[in-house]
Amino acid sequence: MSFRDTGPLIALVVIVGIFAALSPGFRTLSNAQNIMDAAAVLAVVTCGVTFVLMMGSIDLSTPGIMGASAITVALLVANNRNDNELGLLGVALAILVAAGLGCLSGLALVLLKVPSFMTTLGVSAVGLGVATLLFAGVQPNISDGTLSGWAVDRFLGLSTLTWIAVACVLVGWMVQRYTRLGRYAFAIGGAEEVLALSGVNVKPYKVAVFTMAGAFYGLGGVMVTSQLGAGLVQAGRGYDFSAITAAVVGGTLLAGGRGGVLHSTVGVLLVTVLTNGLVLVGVSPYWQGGVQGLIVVAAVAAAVIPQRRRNQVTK
Amino acid sequence: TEEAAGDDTGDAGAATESCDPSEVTLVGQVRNESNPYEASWLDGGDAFAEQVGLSQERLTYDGDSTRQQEQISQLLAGDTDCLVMNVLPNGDSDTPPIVEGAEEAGAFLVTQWNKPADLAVTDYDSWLSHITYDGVDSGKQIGDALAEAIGGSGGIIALQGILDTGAAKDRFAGLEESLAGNPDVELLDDQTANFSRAEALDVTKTLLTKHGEDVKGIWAANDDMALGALEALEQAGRTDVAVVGIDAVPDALTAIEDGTMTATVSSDGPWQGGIGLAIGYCVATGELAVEDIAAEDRAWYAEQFLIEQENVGDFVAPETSESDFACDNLFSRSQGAIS
Amino acid sequence: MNMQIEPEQRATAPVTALEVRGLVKHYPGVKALDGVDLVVRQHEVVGLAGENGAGKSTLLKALVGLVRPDDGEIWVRGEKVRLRSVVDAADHGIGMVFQEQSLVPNLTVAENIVLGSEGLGVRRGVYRWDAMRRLAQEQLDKIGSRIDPLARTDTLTFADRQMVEIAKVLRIEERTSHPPVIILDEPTSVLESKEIDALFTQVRRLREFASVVFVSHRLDEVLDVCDRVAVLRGGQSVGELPTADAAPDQLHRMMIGSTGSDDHYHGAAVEPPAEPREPRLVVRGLCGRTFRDVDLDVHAGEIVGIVGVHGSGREDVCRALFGAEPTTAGEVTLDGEELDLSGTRAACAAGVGYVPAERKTEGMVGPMSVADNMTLTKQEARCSGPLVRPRKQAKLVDTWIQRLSIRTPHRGTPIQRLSGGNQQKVVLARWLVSGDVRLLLLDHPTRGLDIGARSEVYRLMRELASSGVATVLLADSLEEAIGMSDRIVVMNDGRATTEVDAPVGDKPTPLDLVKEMV
Amino acid sequence: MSTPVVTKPAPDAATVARPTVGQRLTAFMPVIALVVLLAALTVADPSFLTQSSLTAVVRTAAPLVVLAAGATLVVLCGGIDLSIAALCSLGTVLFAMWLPDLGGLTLLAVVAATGAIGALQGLAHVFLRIPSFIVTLGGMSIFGAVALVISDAGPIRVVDREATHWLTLYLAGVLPMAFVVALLVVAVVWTVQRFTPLDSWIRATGYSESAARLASAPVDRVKVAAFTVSGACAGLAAVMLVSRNFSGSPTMADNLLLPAVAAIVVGGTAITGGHGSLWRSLAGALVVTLLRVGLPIVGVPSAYEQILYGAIIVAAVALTLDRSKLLIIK
Ligand SMILES: Nc1ncnc2c1ncn2[C@@H]1O[C@H](COP(=O)(O)OP(=O)(O)OP(=O)(O)O)[C@@H](O)[C@H]1O
Ligand SMILES: Nc1ncnc2c1ncn2[C@@H]1O[C@H](COP(=O)(O)OP(=O)(O)OP(=O)(O)O)[C@@H](O)[C@H]1O
Ligand SMILES: [Mg+2]
Ligand SMILES: [Mg+2]
Repeated sequence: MSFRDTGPLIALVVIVGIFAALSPGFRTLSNAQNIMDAAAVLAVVTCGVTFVLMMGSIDLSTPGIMGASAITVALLVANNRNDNELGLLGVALAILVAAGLGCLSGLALVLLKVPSFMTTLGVSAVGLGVATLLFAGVQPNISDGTLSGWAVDRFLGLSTLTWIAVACVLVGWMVQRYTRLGRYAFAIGGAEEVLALSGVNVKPYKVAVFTMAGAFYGLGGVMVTSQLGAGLVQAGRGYDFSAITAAVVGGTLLAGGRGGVLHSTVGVLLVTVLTNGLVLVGVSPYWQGGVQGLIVVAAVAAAVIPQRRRNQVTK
Repeated sequence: TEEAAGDDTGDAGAATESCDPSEVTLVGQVRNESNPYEASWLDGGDAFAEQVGLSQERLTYDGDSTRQQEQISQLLAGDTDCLVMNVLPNGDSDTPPIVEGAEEAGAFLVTQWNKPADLAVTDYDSWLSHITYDGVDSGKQIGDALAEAIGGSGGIIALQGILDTGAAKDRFAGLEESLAGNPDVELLDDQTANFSRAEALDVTKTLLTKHGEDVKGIWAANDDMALGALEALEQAGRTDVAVVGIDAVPDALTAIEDGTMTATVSSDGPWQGGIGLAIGYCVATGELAVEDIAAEDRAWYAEQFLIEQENVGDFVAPETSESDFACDNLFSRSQGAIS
Repeated sequence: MNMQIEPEQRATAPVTALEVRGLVKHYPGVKALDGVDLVVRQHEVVGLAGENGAGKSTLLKALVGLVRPDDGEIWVRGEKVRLRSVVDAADHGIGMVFQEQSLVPNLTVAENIVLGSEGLGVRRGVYRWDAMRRLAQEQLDKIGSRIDPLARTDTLTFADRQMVEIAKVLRIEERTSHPPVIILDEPTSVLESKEIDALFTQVRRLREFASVVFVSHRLDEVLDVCDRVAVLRGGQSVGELPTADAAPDQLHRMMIGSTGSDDHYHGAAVEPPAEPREPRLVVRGLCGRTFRDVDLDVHAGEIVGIVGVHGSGREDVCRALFGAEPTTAGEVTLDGEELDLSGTRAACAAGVGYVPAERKTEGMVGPMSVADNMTLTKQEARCSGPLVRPRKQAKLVDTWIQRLSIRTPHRGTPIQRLSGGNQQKVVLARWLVSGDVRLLLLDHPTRGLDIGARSEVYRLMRELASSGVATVLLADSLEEAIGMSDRIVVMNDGRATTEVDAPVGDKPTPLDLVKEMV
Repeated sequence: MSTPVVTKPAPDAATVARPTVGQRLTAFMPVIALVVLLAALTVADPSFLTQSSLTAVVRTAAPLVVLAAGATLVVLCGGIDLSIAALCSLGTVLFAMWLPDLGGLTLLAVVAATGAIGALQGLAHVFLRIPSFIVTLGGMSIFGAVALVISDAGPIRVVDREATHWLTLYLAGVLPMAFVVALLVVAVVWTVQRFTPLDSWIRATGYSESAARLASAPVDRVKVAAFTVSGACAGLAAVMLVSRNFSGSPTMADNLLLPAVAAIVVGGTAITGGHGSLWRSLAGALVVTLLRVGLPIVGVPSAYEQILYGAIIVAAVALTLDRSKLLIIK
C-alpha cells in the first residue's frame, strides 16, 4: 500500500485524535453513532460518484436525481398526498427513476459526445424540474412505517440507514473488484483508447456506470426522505460537491484510473468527522465552512507531499 | 454616453392615466415552487387574479439573488405601463435595485419580507407598499412559548436561518429579548441550519450529542428547521424536548395538533400572494391613488398569530376571501407601520 | 491448436494468409496509401520497410480495422473481407501490437491479456480471478515469459510490457481455426539489444504457427528476422526483396528511390576536441532518486554517449541536468558557471536543451501545429519584443521544415498528423531555431526514425558539435552510441562506472561495452 | 552555428490544408446556437425580440461574461476555478466596505485584491501540487467564510453611487456600459493572448502539461497568471454587480458558479483544457443568460423551465463542441 492509499486514512486518524482531545462530547459512543448516521447518505452517494470519477468523468447530477427520487418515493409509499402504499416496491421504483435519469447522462455523453460535466449538469436541472412537477406545491409526508423506521430503528447501535450505507459500500467494492463493469470503469480511467484498440466497445459500460451511479443517488434520495419524513425537492442540495470532495479527499483521482469505493469511504468519514467535530469544538458558524475548506485543502496537500517533487502533472 | 433611453418609460405619474383592468399584467415572484409556503403564495396570487378576471405570471428564481435581478430587469424591459409586481426579494440587499428598476420603468411594485431598514417606501412613487411580519416579535413570541413549555428554566438550543438575511437576524434578536425576560432559560448553543430541514436534522443530532440531557427545548427560526429538529429528536428517541418554529407550514400545524411541536407563528402565504397584487391592481386601475395611501400603510407589519395546540384548528386551512382584497379593505391586517 | 502443424506440411506450397490489393487512404492534404499491394503467406515473417510517413502504420491499421480504406481490397485466405473493427479483424485472425504501447496501466497483466475477450475469465459479468489468471498464464507460457499475471501493468519494465502485448495478441488464435497473422509495428524501437534478441526468438517461434508482419527502421534487424521485405514509398508499394542475400544498402535504396548515402554514423572525421580547454559541462557527485555520485565532463564540441541497461538511471541524469528531476546533492557547472537545476526554465535560459524519449506525451503537444511546436521553446525567435510576428514565425518554420525535410502538408498542420519520424524532427528543430544552445541532452533522439531521417539527425548532431555545442547522447542502440560518441560513459545501477574513449578510428566494440554494463 | 547541410531534396511543395466548410462552421457554432435560441424565444413570445429587451439581456449578461472569460483561461490551462463566484461575492463586500475610504480607487483596489487572491490559489495549486478543483473548492468555502465574517453576515449598502454610476450608463443609448466593459475585457485578454507567446503556452499547458514543461514553457507562471486574471475578473464582475444592486453581500454571486462554468462549456471550450477561446465563452454566457431570463419571461412554467434548461444546454454543447480537437470525451 502506497502513501497515496494510506494518507487519507492517517489524516482521518489524526483529525479524530485532535477532536477527541479537544472535545469531551466528541469522545462519546453516541457521537460515534451520530457520525456514522450522518455519514450514511453521503457514503451511498459517494459510492455512485466514485465509479464516475474512476472513469475520469464527473457527475454533477446528484441534486436533481436525489430530488426526483425523494419526491417519487414519498408519493409512492404511504403518504399524505395520495393513496399509494407500495412500500418497498415504491422504493425500488424511485431508484429505477433515478437510474433512468443517470442513464440519460450516460446516453447524452456517448451519443451526443457532450462532456459529462455538461450532461450531468443538464440532467440535474431536468431532475429538479421533474421533482418540482411531482411536488405540485404540497409537501408529501410519508407515513410508511418501514421507511420512517430506517432512520430510527437501530441494530448493534447503528441505524438501518447506516447499515444500508455499509451494504452499499460493500456492494460497491465488490462491483469494483469483481465485475466487468467495475474493472472496465477503472480501465476507462486508465486508458480509454486502449480499450477501443482491444476491441472493447466502451459506450455501454459508460452508460451503465452512469446508470448505476444514478441508482446510488436514488437510494440516497430515498434515505434522505426516510430521515426527514418528507419528500423534498432539495433533498440532494449540496451533495454534488460534497460527494466529489469526499471522493477526492479519500484519494480517488479526478483524472480517473485511481482510487475506489474504499478510498472514497475514508473520505466520507473524514468530511463527516470534520463537520461534526467543528460544531462540537464550538467553532463559530460563520467560520465553519472556511475552516472545513482549509482542512480539506491541507489534507489533500499532505497526501500529495510524498510525490510532490516528481515532474508530475496536476490539473 | 447618455442615460438609458431604451425603456419606454411610463413616467412616475402613471397612476393618473389609469389602466383598463383587462390590460393589467400581474406578476408574482418567489424563490421556488418547491416550497409549500411559497407555492401557496403563488396560488393566492392566482386566486386573486382569477377574481379580477386576469391571470398571474408566476416567476421563481430558485433562491438566487442574481437570477431574481436578471428576471426583474428583463421584465422591466418589456411593456411596463400596467405592470403589477408582487415580489419576495431574496434578501434585504436585493430590494433597492428592484425598487429603482420599477421606479424607472413605472411599474407598480409591492415587496414583502425583506427591505433594508433605511430605505423609505415613501421616497418612491411606483413602490406602493412593503409588507412584512415583525420578526423580532415572532422570535420573541415563540421564545416565550418555548420558555413556558419547558417550565421557565432549562437549556435550549437555537437553529438560525441563513445568516445574512434580515428575517434570521430579527428572529434571533427576538429570541434574545425573550431570553432576557426568562433569566432561567439558558441558550446552550446556536448554529445555523440555513432554513433547511436536512441541515437542521444533522445540526440538531450533533448538538443533542454535545449537550445531551441538558437540552430541554429547541428554538428554530423557521418551521422547516423545526421539523428537521423533530426528526432528529425522534431518531434520538427523545420525547422530552419542546420545539418551536415560525411560518405555520402545514406540517408544523399537524405536528402542533399532534402535540409533538409546541408553537409556531402564522404567516399567511395565500393572503400575501394576493394582497401584493391587489394593492398594485387597485392603484393601476385608478381605484386607489398612491398619494391616498397613508404613510403608515406604505411599510407595515401584517397581523400574525402565535399558534399553539389550543388554537391550531383555526389555522389548518388558511383561506382568503374576496373581501380581503377589496380596494377599500387592503390594509385591514396592518399591525402598524414598520418602525 | 496450430502448434502441431507438421514441418512437412509447411514445406509444401505456402498458402496465402493475407492479401492486400490496391489499398488507398486519403487524409486531408496527404495520400497516406496510394494503391498498396501486399501478400503475406502462412508461416512467413514479412518485413515492411519504408521511410517515415511512407504509410506503414496506416496500412497495418487498415489490416486490423482501425482505418477504413477509401479504396482497395483485403483478402484473408482467399476470401474478400471488410474489416470494420479490431474485433472484426481478430475474428479473421489478424491481431496487432501497436507502435505506441497499448496496455491499460492500472489493470493487472492478466486483465490486459484477456481484455476484450475474457472468455471463461468472466461469467455473467462477474470476474473469476482464478480462471483469468490461468488464461493469462497460458498465454504467457506460450511465449515463455515469467511475468506475474497479477502484477499491475504499470509496475513492469518496458520490455515486459512488450511481452504482455505479444501474449495478448496471441489470444486471437482462439477465435479462428486458421494460423493467425500477427502484426508488429516497430516493436524494437524501445527495446535494449538483449530484449531485442529475446523478441526475435519469439518472432521465430511465432512463425511456427502464425504469419508475422514486422516493421522496423533498423534495416539489419529486418533483414535478420524476416523472410521477405516489402517496401513502401510515398504510400505506394515499390517492390519486394528476399532477405536471404540482401544488404541494408540495397533495401535503403529501394526505400528512398535513389542511391542514398549510407554513412549512418561517423561520416567525415571531426577534429578531436582541444583537450586543454576546460570542459563545458562539469558534473560532480550528482545524486538523485535513481542515481548516485555521478561525475561527468563534456567539452564543447564533444558528443558523450551514456550507455546502460534499463534502470541504470541514465535517463534521470539527463532529466536532472535539465532541471526536470530533483537532485539531492552534487555540483554542476556550465562554462564555469553554476547551473541552476531548479527547473526547466532555468536550464533552458542557461543554454541547455533536452529532447525527451517519450515523444508522444513529453516531446510534443499533439493538437498544436508544427509551427507552434517548433517555436514553443524559443518564443523569442518568432517575436519582436513581447509580440508574436506570424510572418517571422512562418519564415523561420518554413526554413527549418526545408532544412530538415520535414514531411508535413503545411506548417499549420497539427503535429499529431505527422509520421513519427517527422514529429521527431520538429521536436529537434525546437532547440535549433535560435541557435543559442550550449548543451544538448538527447534521449533516444532517433527512436522510430527511418534510416534517412536518422542519418540527417546524425549529420545535424555533427554540425552542432562542430559549431561548439556539447552533446550528451542516450543512444538508441550500442552501435549508434559507439558510432556517434567521442567518449562513452557506462552507467550501471545509478552510478557512472566506466568511461571509454571512442575516437574516430579507434572505436570500442559493442562487446567491450556490454561487459561493463552488466 | 553553421547551417546543417541536407542532401535530401525538400519535400514536394507543401499543399495547404484549407479548413473545410464543416470546420469553418464549427468555429461559428456558438454564435449559431445563440441565434437559434433567440429565434426560438421570439417564436414563443414575439414581444421578446425588442431592442429594450435585448439591451436588458446584454446588461444582465455582463458580470457573467466577465466571470466566464477569466475562468476560461484557467480551463484552457487544463484546470478549473470553482472559486470565482465566492470570490466575486467577497469582491462585492470589499467594494462596499472600501468605497467610503478609497472613493474612485476602490475599483482598482478590489480588482487588485481579488487578483492577488486568485494568484494565491494559483501558487497553492502549482507549488503544493494540489488539483485545481480542490484548491478552488477550498477557496470557495474560505472566501465565503471571510466574506461572511467581515461583512458581519449582512449586506452592506453602497450610498455613494457615483463611483459605479458610469457602469449603469448606456453607450449610444442602447449598449450598456457594463457590457461594453465586458466586451473590452474579452477583447483585451484575447488580444494579449493572441499576439504574444501566451497563446502557445496556454494551449500547450492545457493539451499536455509535461510536454510544455519539458519544452521549458513557463507552465507554472502561466497557470498562476491564469488564476490571477480569473481572480481579477471576479473582482471586476463584483463591481458590476454592486453597480446593479447598490450593495455588497457575502453571498451575492454564489449562484453564478455553475452558470459561469456552463457558459464556458456551452461556448465549446473543452473542459479538459487546450482547446477553446474567450469569445466562445462570451457567446456561451449570452446563451446561458438567455436561458436563465428568457424562459421564464416568455412564460415557461418553472418546473418545465428547469427541464428545458437542462435539455437546451446539453444540446447547445452538442452543437458547439469541436470534437475534431478532442480524442476522448470524458
Ligand atoms: N490521422 C491522420 N490524419 C492525417 N494524416 C495522417 C493520419 N495518420 C497518418 N497520417 C499521414 O499519413 C502518412 C502515413 O503515415 P504513417 O503513420 O502510416 O507512416 P509510417 O510509415 O508508419 O511512418 P513512421 O515510420 O514514422 O511510423 C503520413 O504522411 C502521415 O502524416
Ligand atoms: N516515476 C518513477 N517512479 C518510480 N521509479 C521510477 C520512475 N521512473 C523511473 N523509475 C525507476 O528508476 C530507474 C531508472 O530509470 P531510467 O528510466 O532512468 O533508466 P534508463 O537507464 O534511462 O533506461 P533506458 O535504457 O530506458 O533509457 C528504473 O529502475 C525505473 O524503473
Ligand atoms: Mg508508423
Ligand atoms: Mg529510459
